Amino acid sequence: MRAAEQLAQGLRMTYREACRQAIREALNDDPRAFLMGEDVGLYGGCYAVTKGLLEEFGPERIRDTPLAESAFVGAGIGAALAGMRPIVEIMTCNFSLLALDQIMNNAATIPHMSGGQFAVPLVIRMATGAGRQLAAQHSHSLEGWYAHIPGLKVLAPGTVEDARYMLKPALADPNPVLIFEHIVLYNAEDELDPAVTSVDISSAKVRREGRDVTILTYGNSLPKSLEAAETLAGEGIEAEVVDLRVLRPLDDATIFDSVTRTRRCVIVDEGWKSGSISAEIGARLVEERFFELDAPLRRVCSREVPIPYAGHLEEAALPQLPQIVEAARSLMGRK
Amino acid sequence: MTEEEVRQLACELLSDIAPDTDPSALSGKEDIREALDIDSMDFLNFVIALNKRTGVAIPEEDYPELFTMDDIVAYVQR
Amino acid sequence: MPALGADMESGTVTEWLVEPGGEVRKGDVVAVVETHKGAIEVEIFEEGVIAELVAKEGDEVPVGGVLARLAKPGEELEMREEPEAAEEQGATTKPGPAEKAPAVEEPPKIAPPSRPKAEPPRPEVPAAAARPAAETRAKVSPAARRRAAEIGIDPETLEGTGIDGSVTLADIEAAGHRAPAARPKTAKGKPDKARGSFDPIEMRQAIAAAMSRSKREIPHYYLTIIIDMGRAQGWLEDYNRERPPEERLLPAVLPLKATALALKQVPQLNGFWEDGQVARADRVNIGWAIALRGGGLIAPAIRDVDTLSPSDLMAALRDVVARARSGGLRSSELTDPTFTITSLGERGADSVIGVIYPPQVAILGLGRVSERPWVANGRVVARPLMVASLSGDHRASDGHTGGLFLSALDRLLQEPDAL
Amino acid sequence: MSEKPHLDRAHGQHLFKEMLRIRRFEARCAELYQAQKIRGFLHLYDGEEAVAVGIMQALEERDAVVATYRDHGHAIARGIAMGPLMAEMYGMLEGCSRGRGGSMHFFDRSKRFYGGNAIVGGGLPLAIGVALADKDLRSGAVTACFFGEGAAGEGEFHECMNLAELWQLPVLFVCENNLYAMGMPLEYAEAETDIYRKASAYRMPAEAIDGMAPIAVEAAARRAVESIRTGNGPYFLECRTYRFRAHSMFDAQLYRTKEEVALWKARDPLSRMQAWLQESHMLSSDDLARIDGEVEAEIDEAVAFAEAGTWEPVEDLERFVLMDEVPE
Repeated sequence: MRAAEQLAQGLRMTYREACRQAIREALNDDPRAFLMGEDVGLYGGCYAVTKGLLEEFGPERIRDTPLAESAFVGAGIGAALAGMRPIVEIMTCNFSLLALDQIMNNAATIPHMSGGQFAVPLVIRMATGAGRQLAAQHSHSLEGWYAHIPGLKVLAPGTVEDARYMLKPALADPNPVLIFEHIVLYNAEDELDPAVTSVDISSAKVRREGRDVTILTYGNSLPKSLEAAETLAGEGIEAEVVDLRVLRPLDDATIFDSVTRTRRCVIVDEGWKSGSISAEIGARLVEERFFELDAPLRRVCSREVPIPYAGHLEEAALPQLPQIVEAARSLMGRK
Repeated sequence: MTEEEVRQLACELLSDIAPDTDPSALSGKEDIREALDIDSMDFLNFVIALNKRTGVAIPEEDYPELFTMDDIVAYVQR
Repeated sequence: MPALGADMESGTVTEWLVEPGGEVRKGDVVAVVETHKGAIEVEIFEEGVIAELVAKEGDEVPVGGVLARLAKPGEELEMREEPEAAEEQGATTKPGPAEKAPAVEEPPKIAPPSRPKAEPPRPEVPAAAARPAAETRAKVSPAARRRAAEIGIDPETLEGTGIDGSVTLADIEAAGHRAPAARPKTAKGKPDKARGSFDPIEMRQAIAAAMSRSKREIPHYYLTIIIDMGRAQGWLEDYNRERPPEERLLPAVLPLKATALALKQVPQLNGFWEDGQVARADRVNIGWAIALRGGGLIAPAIRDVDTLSPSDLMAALRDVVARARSGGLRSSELTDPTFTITSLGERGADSVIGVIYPPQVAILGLGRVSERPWVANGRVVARPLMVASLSGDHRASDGHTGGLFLSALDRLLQEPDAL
Repeated sequence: MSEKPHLDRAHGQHLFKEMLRIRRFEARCAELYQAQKIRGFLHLYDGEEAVAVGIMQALEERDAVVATYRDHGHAIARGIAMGPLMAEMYGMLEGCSRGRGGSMHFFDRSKRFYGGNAIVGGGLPLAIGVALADKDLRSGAVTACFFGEGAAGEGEFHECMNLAELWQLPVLFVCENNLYAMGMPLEYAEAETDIYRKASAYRMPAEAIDGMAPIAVEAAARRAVESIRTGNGPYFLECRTYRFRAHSMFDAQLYRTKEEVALWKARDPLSRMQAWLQESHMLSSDDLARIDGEVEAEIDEAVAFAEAGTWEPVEDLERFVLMDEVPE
């Protein structure tokens, strides 16, 4: 089928369109659901994800907020406490720090602190990652930070399919779920498998099978890792690419299973190395699967700098194909 | 030396060479090399020891006359 | 724990011949280790002072495991013992096991008695300098280490193909295929055998492993020659006739010496197959296969055979055979052979075609000498004949080379005076 | 509902008794704290009782409450039974938060009591969210959001004032202005010390009232709630009050003088209410003895309830970190 026909049949779409369709579906399915955030309505979304939804659903359900992350994220938490199913959009995860108090001290704690009397069925969507030369205050990957916090679920859709189908189970979840949409992926286009109508938000997914080395990754590092696996295959190295998808709670079973088979592991994470989700995974592997390892762990992460503006510097700061290939290759004892 | 003395001496020497065997159980006509699984080095050591203990000169060409216990007794008593 | 053979995995320390503080010199025998080939004396290849006996008597230590720590000459000791205990040993110089080791000449010189008792030794060099063990630990992946333990291979003896030369699971599996002698872990306790004895089952397994590896890995070729031993025998009879039994030579001495000289002429057969090529040995150390009563075989080296006179060679042969039987072999004697001779002796078979002991590249099999018809100058005569068979590693040499060796051997044995 | 409190004998005694319940409950808490039955932080409401009691008179069952870490008074006045509150102080499973919240984090779903919040200003976004839901769900409920004057220094305060007015949310902001944010005097912290004027700037109805007078608070609260329920958006009450005790149990009170405390104690809502009731012949000495006895008995019972409590099994430690379902 040609791309144009697929588009016409609604099978082929961008990640952005997938996010939009997911929101549309959520709002249609549940009258308690509404979206709020900065510029989600009139403007159509900073990354145009919510374009057209205001006209479709009206200002009560596509609620533009002032630039007040703490207030509107907290309001989302309060609304969830009081029976609504809010979807809160934070323009980029850098801005989420202004709402960190609400996310951490309220959303993540109240169910436990109230002894289970209250749940916070809330979804917070935010854009993450670098690659568009947006400089240091719009380019960071903070999902690993949030994955530190008990009481939250943290998702990172790396495919159009996940972008399309993760919102629904996230909204159905009784817990606060954070979805990190990678800004570079918004333009990614793929054909949806018509047989797939839902995904789970509890498991990682093997995107490519291989026997020699496991590449654990998520988000925009997923396409890079798949490309690396292709390159490696040309050298006779069969890399297994595991899309983590869920950064909290981590799907230890899938991770451990893959690494137990390949016994070698490269973790590709756009976050910084220090205190990162890649560090967490590495520690778990060493704690739980030490004796399965046949080589040291390797991590390909962002350089430990604020992501710079200049294109060549930004590129140098991020995990790239050659480093992923080299990391995997080195574990095979090849130069 | 009496026959018995020679026999006892031979058993003692062979026991030193092949400690895990029991030469006293040998019949007079058995080839000691086969019965005790001793090789040329062992046999040479036996000859050396026998020569020292009995004073009997044992030229090399006489080695075949020492292959059984009866032979040994006869050779030493000669 | 030294690796005394391709098939050795571990050894049990049965006796220490040195004490902490004892000075050692290269070649000193420092310990006796029980292996499946019997008790072996462990030599030391460096000079220094024993800093610590890491393995205790009765400990089973895998090959590559640390037996003792050695402080280099001039290096301040980092004693693990209590200072008092060390001083006591130094001060009293009681006749300890160290004195049994012939090469340990001096009583321990550490911890002079003048030092106050309570004062611990003051390191004059950074303590780290005396602790090389951590740096020398081989890189073995966790998975490889576990698998190695399962199948009983010492991973630190292997050459790794992984990152930074680390030993990987694949390396272990490959080694496991090479050496299936991997002993199943049984409930068997420590060996309770006296020194000098050996476990026939273990030895059988070790021979099985080495020979299986040889037959699997080494493409053998075989050459045979019949040698007229008349002149050699005649020379030997003359030599022995005038001598008391203890000075007499065994018939084996002459072919042994002749083989060494032939190897000097055809050095391609004297050495090892390593990393895909022949590493020629610069000495001729001939492993002499010694059958042990009760079964089993061991082939310790007689060193520099080419340089020894027949009488010296006889003494060396007598010594090594005696020690092989009593369990007093030194570790290096098992690893030193550059070539092996197997001879079934006068009561054996007419010929023996040997299996090469890896990583050596050839073995000579000598049949018994017996009178048989022989054609000389167009007439059939009775002559004492011996079938000499060469097994060669075809990776390392070709039949032509082997032929040159056998004819050299024949030629040398026709001139016993020159041996 | 009338915005004027109907001040008959029963209601007068009710206001007095509610304040006395809080006062005596906390006095017992302080005692138990020193006996180490209660641990952690203990922030007492002593002196501020008129605020909670007055505000709660205007609330209905459907309404919601978001409180601060100084939440004993709010919880008691909201009608949460003392037993679970005291058990919570003890850290018992039978506590209103299973012993996981303690003094600062009382929760009660049945009373729509969304917790004592220990982040200054942290409850405000939550409260406007609850109000937003109530608005969207057309429940007609009002959310009463308590906070101290210290919260006015937080950015969240301003975000929430703005959002509440902007979206016309049914929320009653109750600023308990006791003049000190911990030890920080109001005039050292705020350029504008009339807090209600900050709210006014966001165009919502806002007033300052005497927080030491339960009847005045109740009257203002009824006014405010009436306004909110009729759809006029949020309402802001700055209740000027004073805490007689230290900020928490371990506080040398270097930031204020004994004279100042004495001055405010002369305006103690309890003794003034008692005197006024007695003067007005609405409280006899028999009534006083009866109320006193009832309150003491209730507290004794609460302590006994807490003492008889059980520890939550450690195996349940990770329960409710993630919820299996949304409680209905």
